[in-house]
Amino acid sequence: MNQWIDLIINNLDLIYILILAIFVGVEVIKHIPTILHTPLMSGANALSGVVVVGALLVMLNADPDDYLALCLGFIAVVLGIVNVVGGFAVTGRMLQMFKKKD
Amino acid sequence: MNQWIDLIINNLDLIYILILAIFVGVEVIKHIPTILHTPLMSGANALSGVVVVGALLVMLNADPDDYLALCLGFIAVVLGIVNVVGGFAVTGRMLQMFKKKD
Amino acid sequence: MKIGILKETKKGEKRVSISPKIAAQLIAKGFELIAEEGAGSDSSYKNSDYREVGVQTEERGVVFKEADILIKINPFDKDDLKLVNEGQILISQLFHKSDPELIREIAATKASAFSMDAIPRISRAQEMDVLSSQSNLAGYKAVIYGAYLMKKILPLMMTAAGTIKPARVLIYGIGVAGLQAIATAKRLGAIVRATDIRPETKEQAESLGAKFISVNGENNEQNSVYAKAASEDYARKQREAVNKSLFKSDLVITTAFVPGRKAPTLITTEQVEQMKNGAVIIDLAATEGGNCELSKLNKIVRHKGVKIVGTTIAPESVSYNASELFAKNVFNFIMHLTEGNQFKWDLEEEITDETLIVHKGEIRKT
Amino acid sequence: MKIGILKETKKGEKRVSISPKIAAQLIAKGFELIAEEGAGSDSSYKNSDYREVGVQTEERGVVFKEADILIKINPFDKDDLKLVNEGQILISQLFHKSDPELIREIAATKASAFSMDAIPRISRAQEMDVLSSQSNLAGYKAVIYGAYLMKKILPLMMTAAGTIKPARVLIYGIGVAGLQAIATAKRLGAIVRATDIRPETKEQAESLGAKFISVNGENNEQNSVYAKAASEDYARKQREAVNKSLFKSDLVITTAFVPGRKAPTLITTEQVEQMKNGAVIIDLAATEGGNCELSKLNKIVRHKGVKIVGTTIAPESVSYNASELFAKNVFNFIMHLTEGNQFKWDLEEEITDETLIVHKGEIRKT
Amino acid sequence: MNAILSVVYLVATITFIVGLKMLGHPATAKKGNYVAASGMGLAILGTLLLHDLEVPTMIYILIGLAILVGGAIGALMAIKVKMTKMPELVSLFNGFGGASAALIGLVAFSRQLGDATQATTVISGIVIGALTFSGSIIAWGKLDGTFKSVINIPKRNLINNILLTSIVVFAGFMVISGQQEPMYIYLLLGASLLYGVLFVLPIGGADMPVVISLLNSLTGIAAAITGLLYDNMVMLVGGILVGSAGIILTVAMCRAMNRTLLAVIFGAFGGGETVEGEDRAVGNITKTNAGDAAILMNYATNVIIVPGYGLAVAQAQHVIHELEELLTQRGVQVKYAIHPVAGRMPGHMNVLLAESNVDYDLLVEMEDINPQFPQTDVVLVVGANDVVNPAAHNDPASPIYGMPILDVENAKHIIVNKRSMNPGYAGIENELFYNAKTAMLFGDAKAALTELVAELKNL
Amino acid sequence: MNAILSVVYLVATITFIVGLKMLGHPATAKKGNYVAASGMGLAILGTLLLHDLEVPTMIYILIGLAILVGGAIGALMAIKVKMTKMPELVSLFNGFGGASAALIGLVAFSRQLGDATQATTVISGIVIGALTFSGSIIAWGKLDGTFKSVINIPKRNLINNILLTSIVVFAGFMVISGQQEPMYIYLLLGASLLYGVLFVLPIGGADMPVVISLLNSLTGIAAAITGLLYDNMVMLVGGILVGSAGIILTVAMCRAMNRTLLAVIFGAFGGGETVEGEDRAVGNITKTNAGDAAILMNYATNVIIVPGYGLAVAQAQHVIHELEELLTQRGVQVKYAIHPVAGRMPGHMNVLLAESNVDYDLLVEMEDINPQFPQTDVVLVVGANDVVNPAAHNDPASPIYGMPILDVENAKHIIVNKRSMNPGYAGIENELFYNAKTAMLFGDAKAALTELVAELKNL
Ligand SMILES: NC(=O)c1ccc[n+]([C@@H]2O[C@H](COP(=O)([O-])OP(=O)(O)OC[C@H]3O[C@@H](n4cnc5c(N)ncnc54)[C@H](OP(=O)(O)O)[C@@H]3O)[C@@H](O)[C@H]2O)c1
Ligand SMILES: NC(=O)c1ccc[n+]([C@@H]2O[C@H](COP(=O)([O-])OP(=O)(O)OC[C@H]3O[C@@H](n4cnc5c(N)ncnc54)[C@H](OP(=O)(O)O)[C@@H]3O)[C@@H](O)[C@H]2O)c1
Ligand SMILES: NC(=O)c1ccc[n+]([C@@H]2O[C@H](COP(=O)([O-])OP(=O)(O)OC[C@H]3O[C@@H](n4cnc5c(N)ncnc54)[C@H](O)[C@@H]3O)[C@@H](O)[C@H]2O)c1
Ligand SMILES: NC(=O)c1ccc[n+]([C@@H]2O[C@H](COP(=O)([O-])OP(=O)(O)OC[C@H]3O[C@@H](n4cnc5c(N)ncnc54)[C@H](O)[C@@H]3O)[C@@H](O)[C@H]2O)c1
Repeated sequence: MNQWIDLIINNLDLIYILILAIFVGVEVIKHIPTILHTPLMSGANALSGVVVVGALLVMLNADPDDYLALCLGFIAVVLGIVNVVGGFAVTGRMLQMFKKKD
Repeated sequence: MNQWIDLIINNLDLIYILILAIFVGVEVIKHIPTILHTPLMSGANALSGVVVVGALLVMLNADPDDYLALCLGFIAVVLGIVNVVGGFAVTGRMLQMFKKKD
Repeated sequence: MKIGILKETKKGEKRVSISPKIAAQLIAKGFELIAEEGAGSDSSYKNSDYREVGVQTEERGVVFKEADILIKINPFDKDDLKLVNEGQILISQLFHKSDPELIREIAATKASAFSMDAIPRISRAQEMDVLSSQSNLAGYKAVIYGAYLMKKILPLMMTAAGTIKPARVLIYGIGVAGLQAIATAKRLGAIVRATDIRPETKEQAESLGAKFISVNGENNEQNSVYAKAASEDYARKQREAVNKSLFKSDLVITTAFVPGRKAPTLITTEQVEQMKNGAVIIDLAATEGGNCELSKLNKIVRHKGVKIVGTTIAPESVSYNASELFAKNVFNFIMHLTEGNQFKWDLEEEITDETLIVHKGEIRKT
Repeated sequence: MKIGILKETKKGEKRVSISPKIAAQLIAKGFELIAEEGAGSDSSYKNSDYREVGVQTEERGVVFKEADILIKINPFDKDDLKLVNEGQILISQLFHKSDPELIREIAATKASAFSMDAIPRISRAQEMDVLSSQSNLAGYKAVIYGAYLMKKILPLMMTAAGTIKPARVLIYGIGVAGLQAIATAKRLGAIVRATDIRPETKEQAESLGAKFISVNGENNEQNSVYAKAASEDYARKQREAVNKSLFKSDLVITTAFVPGRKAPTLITTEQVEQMKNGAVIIDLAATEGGNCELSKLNKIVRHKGVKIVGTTIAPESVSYNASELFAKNVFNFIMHLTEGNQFKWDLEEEITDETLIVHKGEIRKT
Repeated sequence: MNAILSVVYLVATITFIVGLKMLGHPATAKKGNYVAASGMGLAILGTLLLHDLEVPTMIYILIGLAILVGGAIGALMAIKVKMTKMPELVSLFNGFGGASAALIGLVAFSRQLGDATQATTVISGIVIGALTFSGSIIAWGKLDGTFKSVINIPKRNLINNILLTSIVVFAGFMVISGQQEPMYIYLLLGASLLYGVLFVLPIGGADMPVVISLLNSLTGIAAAITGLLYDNMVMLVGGILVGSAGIILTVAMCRAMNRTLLAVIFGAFGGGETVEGEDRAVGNITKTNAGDAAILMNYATNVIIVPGYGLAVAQAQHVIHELEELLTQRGVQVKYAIHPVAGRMPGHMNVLLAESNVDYDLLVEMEDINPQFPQTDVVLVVGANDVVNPAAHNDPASPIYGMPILDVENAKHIIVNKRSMNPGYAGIENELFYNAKTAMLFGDAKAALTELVAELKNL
Repeated sequence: MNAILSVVYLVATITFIVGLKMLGHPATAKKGNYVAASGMGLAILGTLLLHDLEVPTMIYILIGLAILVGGAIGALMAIKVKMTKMPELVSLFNGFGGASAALIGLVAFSRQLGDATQATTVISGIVIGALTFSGSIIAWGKLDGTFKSVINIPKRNLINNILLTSIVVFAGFMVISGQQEPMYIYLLLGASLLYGVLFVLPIGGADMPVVISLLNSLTGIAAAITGLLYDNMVMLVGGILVGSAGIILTVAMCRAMNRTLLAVIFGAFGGGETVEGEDRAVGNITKTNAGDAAILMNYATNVIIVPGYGLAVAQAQHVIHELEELLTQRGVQVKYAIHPVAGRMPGHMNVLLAESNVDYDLLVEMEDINPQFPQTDVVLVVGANDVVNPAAHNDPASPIYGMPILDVENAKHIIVNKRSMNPGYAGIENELFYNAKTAMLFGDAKAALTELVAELKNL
């Protein structure tokens, strides 16, 4: 019990951030047209690639001889970057249709 | 300069909270019908009465013989409560018109 | 006071000046009523209908003798005037500007005469305005009549057996009749064009869905309620502007009047000859000489495949509604002129002033 | 092959079976055309109009002699048949079920005869369906005719001189003509009610803004395209259901047919007597005996203040459009029957089978 | 800090957000008010009961007294106030909130200030709180009629801006120098109060709502600053919420009045410009917009539509029918009042409305509808003018005197749609437009009604 | 941490929020994508350049390599993929993100874990990352056709739920007991991977988009957890944003497919139920909704409206005219294609459209419009059926064989509005509805078009 109380008190700011961010996420997405579901999903997916920052931190923080960390970190960066670059690129392509032809 | 950097680093969470809260405030209020401007203003005013919490803290923290604090705190609580109670009550009255008559 | 309802004597006239319904309203206001026998028969009112609401029905002579106020739709004619007595009040249309002779004869009887067609075109007089109420029906019926005479239908139809193009209808004169004609033709699905000498009618025509044909160098002085006579220059420009539409039209309805003058000639024989085979012209201005050169009152003239119908019968042909409206106008007029069943003779007041043509034998307006 | 256009001989008929426009299309397809002189004059087509597009114009006898295919709108009559030769192909409406005698006479000439009125009511035959194309116009014109005859106007108008209530229009039979009548009356602003024996017409009437009058115990077997004759029980219930509307109606249009039988009697004399003074009945079923007991073909009967018009003239009165549509139907029909300008005589095929009444002197349908 | 209290504050914060959100929609606004109020109650109770401080009973009694007094005053004022006086009351309350923040700051200042951060918070709290207080009181007084005239201080913009700059510079100096001299803070306090007064005093009464909203937003910021001071999340987040929402609201209000916020802040407010001279001739007109009109009609029991010639000109017959159908669906009883001479030909309105298939039964003649206006919630006049002109009754000199008209002024609310203040056919002014119950919805009838329908659908 | 980096992260976070917001509106979506992408670039560059660590060049080279490889792969795949294959690519990418999170967790685990908080974050990061990875890969495979059949594991719901519970319990045990045994974590990893597979495998292809969105939301949560681990705000806030937005999106997608999220999560997904048997007879139909139809038409160059009997039944003539006017205002070229036998009487459509004042010039006859369909972006068929039935061309047995029809199937997109799959007058099936280019907009024409107009106005 005490542990949890500590957790709350220590991370109070984070909890606020969490809740506010959830509100922002929800408010920002509400009422989107169905046709944007897929591009938006794709865009959100690209954003979730932000985890690559963590992967970079793993590598930056790794000892040069911590091969496990370096190896896993390398893969993590590659995968994360694929997610980010591919994600935004694909989203961009999906959104081509919203160019007004004239 | 350093002072400012310290300020930022020390209050990073607060800054995030600030910015997220601003987003929430903006998102939540956008696109309201004009007719709700006044009730909303009134409701927001009642909410700004949350400052009464500070006034209460002043009194709770005051030494029993710190007359200045007690006195000012007393007035602050009275004014704050007037703001809160009166604010919500007036808002409630303004919103009477949205009762669907049938 | 006793009000006498006379039977119309003009040929083809089917209306009656007071309907039983309005008669009942007048009686409720305290008037006595007497009607000539058979007065309402052409508007589907029987003598019994009048008697039921409390109107006395009598022979012509009796009505003239007993009534204080005598009401007709068409001008009192010589035969009528022989029976009129001093001090009686005559109410009817008199068209006093076109027929000063008649006015002199009325004056000679020492009666007073109000002319319903002289009611000023002001908002508050609209409820007494017989020109409005009757032209309105005329505009409607002109289209119905035209549609009846045509070998084509008015609306567009895309059918399995091919597409029928919508008829093109052209309206001259966007007064009350013209507007109602636009509305009716539009309702039936025709393509409607219209023209008038008064520029402010453009918006009005468009508010009913017609395209307005503007005449270059529009007569800008024309901004009163009534049109003034057009210059020859204007007439020529108008022909040029309208011809393209005219020669494509299947139905043309003309309603242009200039009060107190002969109706303007808007369609010449030469123009008619260039019109479509099978086209129909309904000329509602025929009484005043017609807007089409070829039109003859109450006749259907055929000229090189075009039928030209000179008519005013339109309101008469909707005699039931026309009588109701005329009667209501008269009712409102009498209410306006009287107080406690007595005439106020308020000669200062605009409506009274404009309509009282002869006052106790004295001619007030010429 | 040479197609002969005959002038209609029936009294009052103003249409012509092939218009110059369609004639040109047939010529473009490789047919030769010959027309009787004056055939189109009542539809505003001159002989020269035909000659301009390449149609030979000749005297009646010549047409009968030279043409391989003879086209009329109305059934070939005895006089015509005297001139018909063996092997010729006759196309017209024949109403073979009502007139077996005529069919026998045609067979005697050893010609072949197609009846345009026997075209099956299937979607793909609609472009040849003369009943559809002509009843459609009839429905429109019936309303125009009615509106012309009435002493009232159709729309609601709230004016300074009082309110004119909208006319009430009642339509019997919601086939092609009935629907178009609904549409037209509705356009003019009337309050429209309609009734039919086939229940599925309810939705159709409503889709045009009319209220449908349901008859209790609706004939549920009625679900084909054509109506069957109604039982006496149904007729009684129908009268009960409709009477309230009928007695308030200002205009009644009846269009009820039962193919191959006398038209059903829907309005009895007794009912007419309870109708409004000034009401008008347009009976489009007059050729088949009429839907109103009192109606007489091509006559206006007046009965206790009600005008009853027995007519089929409606399509004839829009002869210009009617001829165009009929001609287009015939064109489509000929295109359907021929290939490379030769008749296919594909007797298995539904449309050919249903319409070919007499085949080279042999009667196929009775 | 107490963990439970933190959770309580968290919950309160969430209710603030949700409450504010709900306040933004007519359908949920009432509930939203309750939600926010209960969150506030929670925060106050939590603060009182869940702290870890040792507090003498005397102080509890004092607090209880303060709450009782404040609650009673607030409740009484709110209940007693007349509907029309509500905005000024809001302003007054808002001033109290600001004062409260300033007082808290003063108390904090009286203790020793810690680092620069704390100094910044305390001093800015005092400044903002004070100017909000004085500004709000002036706004209240102006609306209430206590301070009547628009006082025109010469060169007021210059003076105000100099004053503001001085305050900022001086406050900055105090923070950086670490000055703790009470004199200084009282000077600052005084200057802030003065600025609040000078800021609001020259502004015309019509612009007051915008000012109040702006001040309200400032109070929120003051509350947030106080929250920072006490490291109190509910104050911080709640205050910021009010601050940001308040700014958006202020902008929205400016937009509704066709002004920009910049113009408002930098003194383009003001005496001369607010009222267009012409209108003054007969009186003031009230403008409205599609959103408000939609809400008014949506919550009405019955609506009467008065069509006129403008409806025909705009060819808006189809839209008006859509509006009527929509309202009917929402349970509002809708009728059309047809004046016999509306339009330019007899039966003009009938032709028009028949085209869009309006049910004949909904068209009511003048004589029949006139007695119904007093029981009517909303009359919507669309492109009609002469036929609703009370001059026909009141002004014997008018060309339409004696003509029977539709007595729409007897209805509870009147919305008039036309493109401008131009007269109709008879060419005369129409008093109706200046009636206190009338709101003008300017614009082409088709466009305006289309917008109205769209707004109605969003409700 | 570096202050500038903090600011950079802050800016990046804001771009994420703003970008996501802009992605939600058709007009700003493209720009939103750029905004979000540039924020991401900023965050990555900042991380690399602004840290205070001593990093050997070798590691920089490795990182550079990783970025190059990853960037190249990502870009190539995105450019090469066919339009129709995009959803599966998104799923694949999403899996990579999940894997990345799991790997980071593994590395963190390999170092000693600190307190329970850290253990919780690391372990939940691994679990969520892993199941997202395996689930996404399965989803990708299914959509791509690599895993074809719907595998029906008996009692799969039970098994799945037991597995999930075990994972949660075991993870909890690890946190509480402070276990750091690598074996255990690999066990947990394996179980998580397995759960991802089992979760997605039984689900039908049609429901994949919902699953992908859900998994996407989970990746966001994994990223947030990683952010927590590194006390990194951009990951934390960005991740949560994706997580919450993703859930909302998932719910929205479910709603668009008429399912509930609960049903989706707890296994009501699935084989048998997804497709209504009947439709299968001729093929699959695609349903659409007003929002999508509105966007399709808004961004079209030209639209042809095909009215039929249903338009008359619904009395939707006024709404269709409104739609046409609105589209025309937006620069879309609109025409009506009038089939000669549309409706139930000759000229039925003409009467109808004349009533709502549709310009005669916009009505085009069949022969004239048929050649125009191939150049037409969108055809909107409203309550028509037989007149657009290709059976008239293709099926000699059909009662309408030989009847000329409107060749709408030549257009690029076809939207058909009717109430159901019921046949029209001729009583026959219509292949057009099963055409790959056709989207069915079910509902009464008046209601459906009204909604469409409303959606169009919101664009
Ligand atoms: N019914 C008849 O038979 C007949 C015949 C002739 C004359 N009149 C006279 O006409 C008048 C009729 O009264 P009314 O009230 O119907 O019309 P009105 O008094 O002429 O007023 C019409 C109003 O509509 C507004 N308007 C014009 N176009 C508009 C648009 N597109 N959108 C919105 N509003 C528009 C105009 O104001 P804005 O310019 O500011 O928009 C105008 O004030 C009476 O005076 C009557 O006597 C009637
Ligand atoms: N024009 C003529 O003269 C005439 C005369 C007689 C017969 N016909 C025949 O009628 C047919 C006409 O073709 P069509 O395409 O116009 O009509 P159709 O083939 O009868 O199809 C109409 C469609 O509209 C839909 N519908 C009905 N009510 C609706 C509503 N309220 N909202 C939305 N959709 C609705 C129906 O589907 P749901 O039930 O699923 O909604 C139906 O499939 C042809 O077969 C033609 O031969 C024509
Ligand atoms: N305010 C009122 O109360 C009221 C009442 C009734 C009518 N009016 C108005 O009075 C006006 C006249 O109505 P009316 O129908 O009795 O008019 P009218 O019968 O005198 O004339 C019919 C129309 O013909 C037009 N005309 C005349 N000469 C022409 C020419 N050479 N070429 C083309 N057009 C020509 C006139 O401008 C007029 O519009 C209308 O604008 C009507 O709205 C007003
Ligand atoms: N599919 C096609 O291609 C096609 C083509 C043309 C017509 N049709 C359909 O055929 C049907 C008949 O058309 P029509 O106009 O030639 O019919 P019709 O002229 O034979 O009859 C007219 C109407 O009278 C009705 N009727 C008969 N007896 C009645 C009674 N006792 N009481 C009331 N009503 C009675 C019939 O039901 C019919 O609706 C219509 O539904 C029409 O839509 C279909």
